[in-house]
Amino acid sequence: MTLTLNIFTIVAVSAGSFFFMAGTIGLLRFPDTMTRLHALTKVDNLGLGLIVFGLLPQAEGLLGALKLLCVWIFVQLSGAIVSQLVAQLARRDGEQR
Amino acid sequence: MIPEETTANGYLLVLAIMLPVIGILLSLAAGGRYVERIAMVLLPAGLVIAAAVFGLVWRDQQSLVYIVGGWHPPLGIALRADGISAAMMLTTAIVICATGLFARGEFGQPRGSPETRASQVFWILLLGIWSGLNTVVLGDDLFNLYVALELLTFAAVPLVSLKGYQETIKAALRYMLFALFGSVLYLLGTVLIYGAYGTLDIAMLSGRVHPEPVAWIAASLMTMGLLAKTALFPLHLWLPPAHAGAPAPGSAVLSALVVKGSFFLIARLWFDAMPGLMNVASGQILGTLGAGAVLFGSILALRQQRLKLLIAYSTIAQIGYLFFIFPLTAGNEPWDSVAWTGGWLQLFSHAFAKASMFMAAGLIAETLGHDRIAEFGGINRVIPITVIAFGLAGLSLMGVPPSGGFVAKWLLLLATVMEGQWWWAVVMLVGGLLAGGYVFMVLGKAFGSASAPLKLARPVSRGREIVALTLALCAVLLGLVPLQPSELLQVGRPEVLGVITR
Amino acid sequence: MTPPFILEIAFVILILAIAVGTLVARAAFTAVLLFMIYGLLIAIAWIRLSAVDVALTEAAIGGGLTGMLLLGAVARLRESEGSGEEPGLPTLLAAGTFCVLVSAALGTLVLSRPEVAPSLAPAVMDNLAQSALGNPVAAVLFVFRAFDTLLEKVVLLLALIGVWSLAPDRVWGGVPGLRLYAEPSSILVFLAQLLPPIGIMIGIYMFWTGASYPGGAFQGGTVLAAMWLLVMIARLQPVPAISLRCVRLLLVVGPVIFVAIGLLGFVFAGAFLAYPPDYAKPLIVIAEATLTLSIGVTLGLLVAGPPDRMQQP
Amino acid sequence: MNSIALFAYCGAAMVGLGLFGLITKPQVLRKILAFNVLGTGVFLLFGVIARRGAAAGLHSDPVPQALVITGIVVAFSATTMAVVLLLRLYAETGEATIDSDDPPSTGTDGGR
Amino acid sequence: MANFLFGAAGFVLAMVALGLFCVLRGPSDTDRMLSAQLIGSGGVAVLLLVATVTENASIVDVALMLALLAVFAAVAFLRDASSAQIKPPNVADRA
Repeated sequence: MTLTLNIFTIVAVSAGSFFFMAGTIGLLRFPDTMTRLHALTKVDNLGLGLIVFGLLPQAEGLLGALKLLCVWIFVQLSGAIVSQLVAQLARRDGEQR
Repeated sequence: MIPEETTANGYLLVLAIMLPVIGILLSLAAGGRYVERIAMVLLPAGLVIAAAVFGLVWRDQQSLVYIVGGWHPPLGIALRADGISAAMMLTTAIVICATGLFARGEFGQPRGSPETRASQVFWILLLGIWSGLNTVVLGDDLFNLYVALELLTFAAVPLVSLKGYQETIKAALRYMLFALFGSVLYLLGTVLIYGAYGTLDIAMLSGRVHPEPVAWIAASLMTMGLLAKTALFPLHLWLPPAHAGAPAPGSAVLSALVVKGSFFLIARLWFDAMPGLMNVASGQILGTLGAGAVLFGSILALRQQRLKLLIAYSTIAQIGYLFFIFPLTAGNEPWDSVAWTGGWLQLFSHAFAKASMFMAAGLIAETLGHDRIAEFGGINRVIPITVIAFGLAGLSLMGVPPSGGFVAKWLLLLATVMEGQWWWAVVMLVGGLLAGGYVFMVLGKAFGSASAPLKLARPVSRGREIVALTLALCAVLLGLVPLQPSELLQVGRPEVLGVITR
Repeated sequence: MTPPFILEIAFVILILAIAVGTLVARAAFTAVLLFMIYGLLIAIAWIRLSAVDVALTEAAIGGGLTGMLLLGAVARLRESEGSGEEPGLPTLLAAGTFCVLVSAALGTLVLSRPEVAPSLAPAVMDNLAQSALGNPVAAVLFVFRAFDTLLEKVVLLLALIGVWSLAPDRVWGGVPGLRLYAEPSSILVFLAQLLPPIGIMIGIYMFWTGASYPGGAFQGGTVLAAMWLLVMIARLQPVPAISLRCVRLLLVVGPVIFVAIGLLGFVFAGAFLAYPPDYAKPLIVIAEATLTLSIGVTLGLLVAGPPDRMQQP
Repeated sequence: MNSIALFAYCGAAMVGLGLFGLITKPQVLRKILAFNVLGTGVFLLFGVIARRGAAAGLHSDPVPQALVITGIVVAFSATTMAVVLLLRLYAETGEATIDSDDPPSTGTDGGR
Repeated sequence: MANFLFGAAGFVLAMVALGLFCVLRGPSDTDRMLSAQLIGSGGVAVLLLVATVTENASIVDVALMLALLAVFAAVAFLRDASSAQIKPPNVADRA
């Protein structure tokens, strides 16, 4: 059982780290703000999401797991809303120009 | 080492700090006209407490100690009133009370009008400075003293910019940056000391600190930081615009008391926390900076055209004298030396004299609508009491008898002779002459005849003139203390405490 | 060298690089962003130093409130920040030498007396049972050195008075000039409705857990302040005028109760800021709870800045 | 060298950097940032001392930790006050620097 | 397990360092802000990993705090951007 869980953790955390890399490279390579925004949301959703998922089995008790999920929800929320607002602003400024 | 216990009446020390704090909280909650009323109730109460502490220390020739929360150092925090703190507390209380009375004319809140910015802010800051200073002189824990220093800074900076002119805001910002620089260096030294000796309690440190690199670096950093706050030459740049730009009662408190707070800590550091570190070289360095301040400040004061700036530069010079304590007491038993008494008397008499001078300058500026010295002709006939107050305060700055400044400088001169360090005597005599120069420059104009008929902006109340005069008289009355080492100022010094600590 | 240690070296180099970047970045905006990242990394550093209480404080302040404050300042200073002359070479050299000397002295001295590292940890642990708290840092803050904590709250209030004092005379008692979101935005309003309830719960949790685990009044208060500011920026709640009685009361309630408990100590526990043994825990909890509230309001108003307009009737 | 020493050097370097910035940077905003770097450096050194003083089952001496928390609060208050002063100065004069060589003797008008 | 998680933390930290380049490069302030957000998420991830390795649940509280206040910092930026005083995206910045 522990072994299965550990393998799950390793797979999920590895995948999460991969998305972090992908996101960072995206930020470095993508040509404009909108696509970079896309990269960022990927990191927030999947990168951190997978890491949190992977750590869940290792968490201490219900409260620990709950806090982990809470962290993910916050980052998720901020990612989503920030991208919405940035997109809105970018569009507005784009129209002005 | 036997831990010290709370002494009888030690609670007075807590009250001295907490009373202004309670005043700040109540003022903030109540607002409006209550702010001034709260201050008017608390000022005399605080004066009584300070006088009681002074009286008790004098009567019993023993320090008052309070162990806050019953937790002994090094874990907890102790408060201690020795001779110098008791005297400093009383000086503070007198100057603050006088400032409060003086400021009623300027920062009073008229009945029925909505609360005004300057009045609300001024009274709260005045209480803030008071509690900060009381903590500085009573604190016995280096970090507690750091918080006290910050309390003092946070109360002093807005006082500088209270008028809200661009120059005063710039002055306040510069003061703020110097003060931040100073407090961070002080904190850095505190950190090193904790790392090396495992306590921040001054009484415990006095037995633990040895002359070694850690102690030297910590002491230098802390001293440098405190010098920036004290505005000792060459870290004085912020002082003149700040002290000249504040409203008169604010300038009085800033120049008379706030810069002394950080000086007090320098003295605490070298004489109490690290007595083993004091040697000829460090004494000479501090003394040299002091000498630079005396000469530089006095010369620049002579060149000023505006009264408030002149007084501010004179503060730089007068602070310089305080630092002669260090070379003149180094290497021997400091407490019963004449230099020890002389130095502290210089601090107290300058506090009274300078507060009085800034008040006088404020009254002159209110009367004339400006403070250009060249146009003071004939002012002595309009506000004679104010001019007399200025003159009496000037006596003390020059060191002419009868005045506290005379006794102080005489004792310091005596010490230079006894220690064979004649070079400080030369500086003091030149400084005295220069002080005479700038004081008479002002008085000469004031007693001279007006080139054009004086245009009066508005009359000032007799009561406020009398407040300024009273403070000047305090400075003069200090001249009545006997010309010998004071026993009071020796109360609680490490050697006297030695029975307990070693 | 173990792999974790190599990682730590890289981490420290990263921190220092960011610190340098903060000082030399040409655009002020970049400098402030770097400073915020710096705050984040410093919080991680505090974890490595086993000081979780400090890490929480640094995370709350360094990353959040200071960042907001400085970003706002940059936005207002935009056009002019680049002005000002660098000092001449001699000054730079002198300052550089001085700073290198200080750094070198500190680097060698901090660890210079390794034979017995002085520590008050044993003293704290010996008295922890008496303090009624399980978190040693909280015990130092609220029991052993409660006097410092009390005075520090006064410092906060004086800073607020100082900030307010920079308002023009005619708007004294008016509404702080906190910059709001330019137009009402439904997305932001959604965020401001969703986040604060969770945030307030976390704030309360921080203060509650602080008695036994890392956390406490200051960390909780910071979260409250951040949530309050968020609600105001989203235009969900108006910025209150500073003359409002309830604002003034909220500002002082924590310190007043702390002082009152301290003074009661004279009568019931034999010393100022001593707690009677049977009631120590409830008294500290009451003090901390009200302080959390007061700190939250104070920090929020500190960031909101001086009043710049009168309240619309 | 161990990780405690590493952080000690880090703190020492941060103090130097912060001091340098505080002294040499002309723009007030940078001075404020430098002050914060300097402050965190000092706090970090205190943290190192606390970590070194681990004893009695604690990983770090709690007294310095508590003092650092107090210090962070004070540093934040100082930062706000300096920023507000700076913004007010900017609003009044359009300047964001305080050049120390302007002659103070022409500065203030005590009489107004 | 511990070694793996530690390694993952190191990897994410390296990504954070890379992200710093994006902050420096921009080109627009919004790009910088996005990079900073990414770094924030990275910091949170590192803390969560470290919390699990060291079995110290309090570290999760720090991550929680960072996550919460990262939202807040982003709103602060957007507020300033919304009043259009900050340069819009995609305009080259000299720094």
